[in-house]
Amino acid sequence: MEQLDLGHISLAIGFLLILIGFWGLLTQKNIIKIIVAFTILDTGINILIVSLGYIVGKTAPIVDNSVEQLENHNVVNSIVDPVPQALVLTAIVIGFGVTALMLAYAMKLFNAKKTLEINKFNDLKW
Amino acid sequence: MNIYVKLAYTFLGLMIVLNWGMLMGATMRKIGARVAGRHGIPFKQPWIDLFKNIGVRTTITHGIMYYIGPVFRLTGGVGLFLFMPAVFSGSPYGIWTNFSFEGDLILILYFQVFGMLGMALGAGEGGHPYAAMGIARGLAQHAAVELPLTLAFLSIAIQYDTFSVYKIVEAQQGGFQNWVLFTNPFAAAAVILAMLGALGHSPFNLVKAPNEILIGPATEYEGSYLGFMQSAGAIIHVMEAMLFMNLVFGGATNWFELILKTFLIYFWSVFVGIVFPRFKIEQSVTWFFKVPLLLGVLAILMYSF
Amino acid sequence: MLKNTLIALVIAVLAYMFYNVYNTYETRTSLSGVAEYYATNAAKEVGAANIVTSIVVTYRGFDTLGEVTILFLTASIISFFLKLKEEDENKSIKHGITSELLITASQVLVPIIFLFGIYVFINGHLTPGGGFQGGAIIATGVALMIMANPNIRINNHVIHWVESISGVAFVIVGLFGIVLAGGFLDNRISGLGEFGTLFSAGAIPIIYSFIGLKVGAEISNILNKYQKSQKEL
Amino acid sequence: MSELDLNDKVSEMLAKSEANVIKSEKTFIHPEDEVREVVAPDGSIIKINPIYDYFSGERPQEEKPRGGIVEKFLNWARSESIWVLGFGTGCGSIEIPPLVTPRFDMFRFGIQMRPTPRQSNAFIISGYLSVKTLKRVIRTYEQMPAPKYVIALGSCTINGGMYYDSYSTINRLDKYIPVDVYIAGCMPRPEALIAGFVKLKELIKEGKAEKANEYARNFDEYKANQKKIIKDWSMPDYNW
Amino acid sequence: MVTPIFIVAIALGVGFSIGVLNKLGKNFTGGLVLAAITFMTFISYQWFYAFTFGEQTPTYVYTAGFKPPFSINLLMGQYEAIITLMINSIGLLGGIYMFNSLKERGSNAQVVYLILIMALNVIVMTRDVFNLFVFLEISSIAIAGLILLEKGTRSMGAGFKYVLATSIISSILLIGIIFSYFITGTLNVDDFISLSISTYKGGAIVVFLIMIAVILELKPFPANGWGLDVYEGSDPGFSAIISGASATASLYVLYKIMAFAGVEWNYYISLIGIVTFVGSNLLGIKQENTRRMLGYSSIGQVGLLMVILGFKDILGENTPYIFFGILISHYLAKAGLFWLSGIVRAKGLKEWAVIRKKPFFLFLMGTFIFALIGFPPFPSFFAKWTLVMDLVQSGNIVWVAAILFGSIMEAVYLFRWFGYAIKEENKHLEDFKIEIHKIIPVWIVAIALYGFGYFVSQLTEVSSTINFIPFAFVILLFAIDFLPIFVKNTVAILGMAFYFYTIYPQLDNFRLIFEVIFIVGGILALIAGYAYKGKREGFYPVAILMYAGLTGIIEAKTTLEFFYGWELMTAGSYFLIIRGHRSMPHGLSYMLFSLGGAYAILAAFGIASVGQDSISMSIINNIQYIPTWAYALLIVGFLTKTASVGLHIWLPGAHGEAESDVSPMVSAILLKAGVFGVALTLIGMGAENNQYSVLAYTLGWIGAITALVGNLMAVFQEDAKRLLAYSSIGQLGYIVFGLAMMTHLGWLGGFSYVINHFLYKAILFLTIGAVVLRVGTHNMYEMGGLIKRMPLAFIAVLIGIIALSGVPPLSGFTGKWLFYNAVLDKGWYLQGAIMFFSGGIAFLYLWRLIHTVFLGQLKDNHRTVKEISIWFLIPIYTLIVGILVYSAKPQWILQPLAEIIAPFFPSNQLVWNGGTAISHYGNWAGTMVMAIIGIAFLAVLGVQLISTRKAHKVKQFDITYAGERPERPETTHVAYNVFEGLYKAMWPATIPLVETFWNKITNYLHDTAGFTRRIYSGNGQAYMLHIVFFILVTYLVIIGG
Repeated sequence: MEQLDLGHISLAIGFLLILIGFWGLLTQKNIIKIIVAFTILDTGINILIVSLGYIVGKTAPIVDNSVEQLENHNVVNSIVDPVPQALVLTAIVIGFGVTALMLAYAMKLFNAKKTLEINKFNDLKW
Repeated sequence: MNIYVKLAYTFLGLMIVLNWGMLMGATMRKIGARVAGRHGIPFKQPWIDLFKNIGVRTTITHGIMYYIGPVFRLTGGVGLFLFMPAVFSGSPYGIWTNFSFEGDLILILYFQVFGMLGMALGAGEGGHPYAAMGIARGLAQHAAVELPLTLAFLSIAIQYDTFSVYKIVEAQQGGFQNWVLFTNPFAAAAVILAMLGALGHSPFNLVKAPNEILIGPATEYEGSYLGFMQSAGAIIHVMEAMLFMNLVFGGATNWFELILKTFLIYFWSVFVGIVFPRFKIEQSVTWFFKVPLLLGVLAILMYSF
Repeated sequence: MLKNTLIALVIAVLAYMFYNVYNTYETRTSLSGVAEYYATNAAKEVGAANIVTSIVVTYRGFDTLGEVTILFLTASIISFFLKLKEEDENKSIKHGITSELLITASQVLVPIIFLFGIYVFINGHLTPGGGFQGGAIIATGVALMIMANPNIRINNHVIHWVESISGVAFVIVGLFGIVLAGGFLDNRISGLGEFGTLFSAGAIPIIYSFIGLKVGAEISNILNKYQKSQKEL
Repeated sequence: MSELDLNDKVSEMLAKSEANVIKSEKTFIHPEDEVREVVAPDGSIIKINPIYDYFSGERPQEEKPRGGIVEKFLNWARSESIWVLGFGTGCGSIEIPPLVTPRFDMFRFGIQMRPTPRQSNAFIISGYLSVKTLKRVIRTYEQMPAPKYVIALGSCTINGGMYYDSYSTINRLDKYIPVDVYIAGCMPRPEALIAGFVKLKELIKEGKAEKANEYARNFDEYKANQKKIIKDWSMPDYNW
Repeated sequence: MVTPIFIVAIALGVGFSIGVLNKLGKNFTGGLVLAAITFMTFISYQWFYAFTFGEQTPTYVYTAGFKPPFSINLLMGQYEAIITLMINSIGLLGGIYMFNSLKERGSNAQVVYLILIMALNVIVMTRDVFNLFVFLEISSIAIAGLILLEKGTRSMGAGFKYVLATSIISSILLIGIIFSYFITGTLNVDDFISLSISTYKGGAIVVFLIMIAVILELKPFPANGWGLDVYEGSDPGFSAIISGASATASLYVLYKIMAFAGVEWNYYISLIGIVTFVGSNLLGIKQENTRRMLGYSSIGQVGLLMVILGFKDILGENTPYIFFGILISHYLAKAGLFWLSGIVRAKGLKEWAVIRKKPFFLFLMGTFIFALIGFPPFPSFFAKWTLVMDLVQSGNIVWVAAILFGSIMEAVYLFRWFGYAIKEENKHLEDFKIEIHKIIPVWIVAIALYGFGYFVSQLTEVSSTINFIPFAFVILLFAIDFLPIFVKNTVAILGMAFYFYTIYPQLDNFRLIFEVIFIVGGILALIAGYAYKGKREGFYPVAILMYAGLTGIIEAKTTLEFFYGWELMTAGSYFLIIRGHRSMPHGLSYMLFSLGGAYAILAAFGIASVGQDSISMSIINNIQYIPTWAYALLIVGFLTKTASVGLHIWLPGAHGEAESDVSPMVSAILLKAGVFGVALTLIGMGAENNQYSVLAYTLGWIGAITALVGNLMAVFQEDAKRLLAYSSIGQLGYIVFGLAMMTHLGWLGGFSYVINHFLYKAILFLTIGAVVLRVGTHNMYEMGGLIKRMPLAFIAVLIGIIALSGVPPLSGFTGKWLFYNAVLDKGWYLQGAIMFFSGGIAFLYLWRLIHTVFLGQLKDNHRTVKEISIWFLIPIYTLIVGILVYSAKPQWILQPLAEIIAPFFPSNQLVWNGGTAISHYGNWAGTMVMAIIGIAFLAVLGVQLISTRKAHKVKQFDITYAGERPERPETTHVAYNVFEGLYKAMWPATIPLVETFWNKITNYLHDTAGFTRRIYSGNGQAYMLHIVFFILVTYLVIIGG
């Protein structure tokens, strides 16, 4: 880790969040907490995605004044990678969908057994 | 040889065997009586009994199988004689070799069962429980006896490289030192012990077991049937002895030798019988699985390696 | 205890694995691969100032269709999952009055929020933002409405109509791409317009508007369902 | 099944069986001799009448001696080969075993013991005969093949002896089965028994021991006598 | 050509618009959804058609009008066409099936279903990994939603676990994808391939992340608890979709990913696949819940398909054939079974007995199960055959062993289930309702299975040689199953006779012997069928199926044909056996042993084909690669059919409990198939070849011990048919022993036994079977005295037992005589003595058989039974004539036999002099012996007739009874535990060691399964832990520390 730049830092944070998410998924008994853990995990991944698109000292990939103000007016040399930004949008939406679904499940599960302990929902096993 | 002459000789031989069998039976009973200090039956008693039985006026039948059971039995005895070379005369087609050239030891061993099976079926149709019990015991014991006996016979067959009884007898000619008794002692020992079971005297007489299951398979038989069975018994006793004589004791070159040897063989079983009480079936079966079986296996192993 | 140790172990190994992944990262100094192409050509091929938007809506428009579908799916699943029986719907619990502040604020803010959302998705090809962001902003307005007045009955029909029409329109615009331009979801069905203006980038503003409406409707729908089924408790 | 059901069932079954029994005050019928209904494998119900179905019950026929030299020879053989059924009916049976000892040795007379009536031709009724035993004796006697001989041993078989007024013994044996030889005494010694055998042999040789035919000839009379005294008959008229 | 993008457009267009159109009613929306799926199916079908029958080349579809990698593109190639066609058709059928349950949940559910199918299509077609991720998520979410079609907490729990599990998996996938973009700068699969991504720095770990996520989607063992819960918890119609469509799509994704993952992954994929296949099938045996069991089976099958994918480089051009063969069978059959489970609505396996109330459903169920296990004529049979052949040829024998073991485990639970359905009590169960829209899909997949079976068999040159005529005849009989028994029987007999007539000239003499036994024996046994009343539904197709198999193995020119016939025969005989009253457990063990044997044979054929150009039957004469093992496998395989000791425990029950005319079929006839196989193997080994002497020696001992054990066990049976069954074991021991001697005399003896055993065992089983039909019990002690009622049957049994016991003069003695000569010749003395001893023991049970059944006391309720049916007497007495002829003129049969054997074992050890057989050791004149005995018998009989001419006929209680009289026949008949004394002496020999051994193995497997499946604790968190654990373990193994 000879050069600790923004990319590395955000990447490390992303992984850290992912680990925290995993830890939460594996240890928390409460379904809501599990969902929270999942969102943390999801966020971690999103941070990963964005940080992988980061290029030191470059600007947002919108071709407007901010780009044109750069020295050589070359879009290629002035913006960060736009693809991860597009991907992260999709990832966020998917994460939103899954979270919404999980919450719906949590509601119905709580209605069914009046509990949110995940280990109570083991009707199906073996 | 003309077939009619052959038949005549064979019939004559059969008669000799039948009468010798009855006489031998009487003699054995006489010996038993004398051992007990009695006078015993007259020698003519078996013949008198036979005539009396044939002269019985009322007979019953339980059905066709019951009826032909004794026929099977007697045919079994006669057939054994037919397939056995009786007196050795230097040729397989000799005067007293009967029809032994049509088959060999295996035929004799399997044909032994013919009479037994027929009798068992006949007695079975009689419907008497004791008959069935006797047969069950007899078959079980027979199976147990067969094992050491077969091992010994196989050993003898290996020794002489033949299954032909005639050839085995032939190979034993020229002095008692050539008998299997001396050339193949393990096989001989196995035969001598297993023979006790085959001849069916005490302690191996649980087929008939008088006074326990009446007299076993024959319980329902009377009159002529009984006469047939007596005759068959006489023949079969001689034939069993003759088989052992031929296989182990050098066969016989004349009728006198045959009579002497069969007598001694038969006497051996009577001798044991007088001394020992009756075995139960499981005792009998396990007895054959001990020493006789061991001897038989040794006799085989001698030739296996 | 055993389980906790196991989980600790698992997390440790996971961390080790991620560490190995992390090690593959090298600070980048320039664009590479497709990104370079996009940076070079997006503006003139697609005509959108916002390269991310051109990627989202056109180059990877198929993904976006999938995204919309996911929202739609989630909304559908939740609506049949949390569906109430007719009588339950009528027996809805009356919520108490929420704070005055909230009510007043919602009356003031909701139209502005809606307007802002619409602005965001209409200008998606020019500025940061777009259909999803705009839709999400609109849904925030709905959320505010629900919080301010929990007893509000949002018109399902309107939501469904908006959702359906915008969704179908998105697909149809995509299909126009096959007929009029290079392929499904190609934005060049009409002229690209002048770069950097509102009416530029071909179909992107149209598509993004539909997306924005649809996303807004769907998220509102989901919120509505949550709100309604909450009464069931 | 609850206890109540069980009781119902039992009483129902009892009622059924009572209905089936043919009411008769005079004769007692053994349960195994009652006519019974069984279900055949094909589902039909068949009636079994044990006495009729399981026993032949045919009347005995007289078997006339053929006469001539053959019959003489056979009679000689019969006389030299008397096979006695080993059935001790009364106290006299204790006198039979000594016969096989070296002291008396009946084998030398051609007399042997047989365990089954099928193979015997002589029957020693050894002393008093209770009515119960009589039933067995009759059955056994009838199962022996003809010609067959009966030796009545001791006074009891002649006139009841010391049991002449007993409620449970018979007085005269030959009312029930024909007797060839009586041996008087109470009890006769084995020597007397052997003497009786010798007498029997003489009779056989002379052709006078044809009591089996007499039994067949006077069958109805004998049966009437037997049935008069034996209440629980429960066997066919003639046991083959 | 409609471009595949319309699959997406139509689905989404319809889906989005339904929010408005739902005002028109749920039926309308449901119909619209089905119409959309139909259109999608049509699109994929026309592509499929173009690829298969036209010259179509793979076509890329570019979205947004830009070339990839700058935009997302879809590929429609041949495989994509097939897979999407599969997905869409199952989606269509499933949509029809679930029409009502979807409708009940409303238009939203219908839409979700439509989008699921669409998403699966895109997953298959897309060439962009991120797009793949998006649509995988769509499908996951849709599945998570549709799980809820089944109401109740159980399905909700399952759904939530599914969401949790897939969210972890997709997180891993997403990390992998984003890093793959980072290191390559592209997201396109084709670019990954061309750039060979794994060579980049960190490429290996990126590939690992993508790969492991895709593998996890396939629910690998043991990280698949969530998948099992989904299979069990969701609507059965939907389980079918998961199994048929979702798993298929995921498999294809795996295939796609494998293209850039690098070859080193192939091995690991196979490894994970095989662990999944074996593991989940092993756990399946413990299942009592149908759907969960099917779930285990589905996961197992997917594991097998992963193995195939992993071996695609080794299998080469056969890969698609194998892969699609197994995939299609699994896809159709599993869908069918899931749908059936939805129709029948039975949870526990035993409750499936209710299916019998509608027999046609039973047929469907059988079709699906046999297709799953890989029986002919289904595609999986050919695929499995090719798979094993190719794997063995490439030296992967351990893999073959594992695959076959897993297959047997699968057969265990599937056939147990099937057995319950056929045999379990069903009176108390409520009949199930039929909805027409649910039946149609099941029907269609069943027909498709048969169709594909034929189609697949015609695909390769080898399999197209298979003779389908007998099988067509089976179908014909099935079609006329509604006709009365008389017609069907006549058709069956005529058909067999005609077939025999047509193939008779093609056979050499060696095969002809067996063909005569199979077909002529079969006809005789079928004649007995006239005795039955009614329709006897289902009997004739399965009987002819067995004969079709038997004649198939006789005619076989290639090992494939042989194996095909072998499996047909196994299937047919299984159905025959299972028709008996209490035969369920025995049918199961029969099936399992048969399958085990069949797989051994399969493996051996594979080994035999190594280094050979063809798969002609003659290759087993010259095996080049580990020949001793190959022969050992072949022998073990065939010995399962001959029921040799160690592999015999299925036989007594199976034969004993079978129907009266089935017992002779399976005993006298079917067992000879095993003998035929053993004979072929031994011929292959060759007489002179000393390198196999250990094998032959072992086989000899096996034969001897089998003879002893079989006969000894027969002695202690109380059930007449079981007695005969054990006797069959013993007799087959004789045959195996004779063949194992590998000498002229030994083979002559063995073949003489083959013919004899056919004759007398057919007589005995037919007669005893007919008697059992009359008296209604198998227990010998409940019979007795039947000679009075059935004299003809008695005579038949008498002749049968005399022949069996080997007592002269009947034909059994032929075999015995030859044997002892052979024993002396070969020098196997001890074994010979054992054989003789077991022959002696045979008398015991034979006497017992005839005594306790026909002699002794007639029972009350049998006093009116009739003689056995004339339809049984005809074949019985035909066979008796055979025995008498054979006995009188043994040379008529033995001389031709000697000529047949001469090419293989050419020594003139037996010389015929007229009617006298002369060997080195002795001689035997069959005709003369018979004449002598006959004359002696008649003479003695004459004497007796004269001396007892006046015998009185008496009845059964006229016996001396110690002065008493018998009271009941039951108390007078000596029949129960007759050989008690012998038992006391010999009980150590009757300890069922073999049975205990197999029981121990079974228990061990069950315990293992029972213990292992406890990892599926039902806790969603535990499942997540499994997944993470699986990832990490695989990571440590593959990437390393």
